[in-house]
Amino acid sequence: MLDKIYEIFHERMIHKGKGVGIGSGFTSEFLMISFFLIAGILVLRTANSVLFALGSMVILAAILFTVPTVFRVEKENTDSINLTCFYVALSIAVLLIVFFSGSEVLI
Amino acid sequence: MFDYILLFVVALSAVMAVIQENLYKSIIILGFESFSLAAIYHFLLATDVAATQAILGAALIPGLFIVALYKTTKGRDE
Amino acid sequence: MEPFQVGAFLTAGVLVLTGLWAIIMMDNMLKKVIGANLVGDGVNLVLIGIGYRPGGLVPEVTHHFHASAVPSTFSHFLAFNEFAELASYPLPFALVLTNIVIGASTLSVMLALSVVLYHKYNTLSVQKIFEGMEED
Amino acid sequence: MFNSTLIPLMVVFPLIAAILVNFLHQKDRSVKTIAIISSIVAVIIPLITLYGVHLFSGHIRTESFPEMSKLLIPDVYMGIVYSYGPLQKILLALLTVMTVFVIFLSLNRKLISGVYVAMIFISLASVSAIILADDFFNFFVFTEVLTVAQAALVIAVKETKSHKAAFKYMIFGTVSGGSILLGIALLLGIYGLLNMTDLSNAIIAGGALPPIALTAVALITVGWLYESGLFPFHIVKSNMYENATPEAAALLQLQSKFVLVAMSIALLRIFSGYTLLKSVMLGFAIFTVVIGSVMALQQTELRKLLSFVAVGQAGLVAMGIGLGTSFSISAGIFHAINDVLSMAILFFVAGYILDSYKTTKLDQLGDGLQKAPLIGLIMFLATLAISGVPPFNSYQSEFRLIQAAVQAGYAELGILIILLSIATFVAIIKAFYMIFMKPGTNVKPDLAIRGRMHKTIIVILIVMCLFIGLFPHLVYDPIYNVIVALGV
Repeated sequence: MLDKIYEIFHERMIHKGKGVGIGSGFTSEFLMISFFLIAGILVLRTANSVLFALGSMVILAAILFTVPTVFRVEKENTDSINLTCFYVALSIAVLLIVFFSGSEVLI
Repeated sequence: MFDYILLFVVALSAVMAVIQENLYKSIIILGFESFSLAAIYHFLLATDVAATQAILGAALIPGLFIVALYKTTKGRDE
Repeated sequence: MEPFQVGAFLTAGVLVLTGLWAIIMMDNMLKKVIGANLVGDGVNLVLIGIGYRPGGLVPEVTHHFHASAVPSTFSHFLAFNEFAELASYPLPFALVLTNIVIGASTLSVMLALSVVLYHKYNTLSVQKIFEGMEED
Repeated sequence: MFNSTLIPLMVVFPLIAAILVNFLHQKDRSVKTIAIISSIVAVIIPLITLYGVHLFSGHIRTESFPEMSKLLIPDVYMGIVYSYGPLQKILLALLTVMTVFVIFLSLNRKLISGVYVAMIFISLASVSAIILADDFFNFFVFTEVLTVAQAALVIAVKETKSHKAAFKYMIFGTVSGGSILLGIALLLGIYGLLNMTDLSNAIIAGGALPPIALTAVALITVGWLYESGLFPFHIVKSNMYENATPEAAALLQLQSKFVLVAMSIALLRIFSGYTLLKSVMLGFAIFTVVIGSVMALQQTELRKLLSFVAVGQAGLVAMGIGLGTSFSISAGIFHAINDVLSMAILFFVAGYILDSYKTTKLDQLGDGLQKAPLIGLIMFLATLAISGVPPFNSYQSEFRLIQAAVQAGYAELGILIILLSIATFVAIIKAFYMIFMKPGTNVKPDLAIRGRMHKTIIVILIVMCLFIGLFPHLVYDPIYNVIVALGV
């Protein structure tokens, strides 16, 4: 099992050195998965609406079926200015929507 | 009536300055937009702001743009 | 609210949205800088429109009233409270004066940076400059 | 409430020093002397200033008339107000001391360009004004000045990557500055006020926020995200840290963390009682800290790794502030103060390695522990300090953060904070291993490139970390009293 995971990480992170880099890759993967679990638990616990609960469950399942998520995160966080523009526009829209809807449901 | 026309001119010239292909033309349109914006400031009872905007927006900033454009594209269209 | 004020706010909205469109969507660096300038212009127009009072006086002290003015002797001068009733709100004008100068300085720095980047890459396209391979 | 005249000197004096060193551009000796003298004076000023408020041009509170305040709160400030209290004193003392260290190191590295030192002084003045200002527009003006000064500090490294990073930073800086000013304009249109205290009074008197005020909150929150380098802008900030010289990077992360603290306190004061804002802050902070730690674990280049660690720690500070109780807010500010010190040590070590080895790529470095044992020891201690190991200072603040998260009802966030400190430790200890303990490479470092001053400064910093870790109440209690008195 561990050897298979090691092989997966090794052929993904071939340009990042051998042992230590792959160990840190394991750590970041563990951190991502635990973060998603904690976020799901938080939303399930604090959101008192069925919609949020179902949405978070679906998103959580979709994420847990697509491990390793680290490389996806790394690909989304490059130095590209267009990606940053996209995320800036997205977050401005999210902020306006959240503050206008004024829902206290979010954590 | 004239002030409403100026508002429309400002909006139109802003859009034109962005969608214009030739950078020289877009910079000229930008200076025109700044100058009509200064006129709108005058209609909005802000005369000192209008003077500053007319100097900076219609003279200095297009000048900076022209210098930068000459230093980059040497007058060629992008 | 005065209809001309409403028109000014709508124009400011058009300016800000056009500037954001240029910053986010345009590929040319100078177009991005033009968009930044447009955003600043729109915000300034909003501020000036807030200070506007329909049919008011221009809030410049020396033209309209004198501190020790009795309207009988100086017929064209106003006392202060009378003037303050008629004049438009002058605080946003000071803010806009500051913001215009700040915007001009920021814009000049951005233009200098785009010139330097052009001399390195021989292009103004953000796609070619920022999305290429990182050279070391 | 007496009128303390020394308070504006904290902003005015660095500006005067900046103008002086900028005029004496080519004369290196005079630039050096003036830089050293005025930086030391800038350290002394916050220490001898008495607490109080400064009313510019002596405008006292007057009764409000309809132009000033649309809903009639009893009396308003007519002018710009600077307020100086214990929290401001702590932040300004740390800021000026770190600026002195960075100026000494820059002079030590023969970076005696008058413009460079002038930009350091201008950024010092801007951050001091942001910390002191009680007036929203003054706040905005100095955030814009700070943006330009930080971009200039990065441009001073004459490389293409730093030019690209500065261009990105300034483009998004125009977006965020426009959004902050638009929010200020909307608030001015609704309430007719710019002073933060009067604004909070007017908003409390006005009851629920109208939709235009909600738009203002959203726009100012966008500016808050940019100024403190949170989620959508974390890439921009980390590029700035990465492409500056490491000393300038230490200064930049300190400034952005302090601006984060000051702007968060301002937002919480103005929109006090609006809990959704705190929730949104908390959400963006959690995203930032997780993504920052994950990206830091993935890096193979020392400066990039430290940049992402700095971004993640800023997210941790924002998480403490977003939890919203007085305990968690003071713990977040305390963590900002602690984290700034240890991150500064790590960046200074990175500067030493960059100068001696001419690279910071981790796979090209090796067995530095024989070559520079003191630097290795101090980097190890700083790693322990930043990952929250007792007896160092971050242990105290992270312990208080976890306690505050549990008390606020989010025990999961406590678990997340523990995991994040572990991840930070793994990331930096990987770098430590690959620099100092890995079998060596053929790179021949010249270890005498830095004088004795560099080692002295990092030793002083690690001793400061240990001191705050051993006596946390000297720093923590004034912050907690201030936050409780603010009642946010």
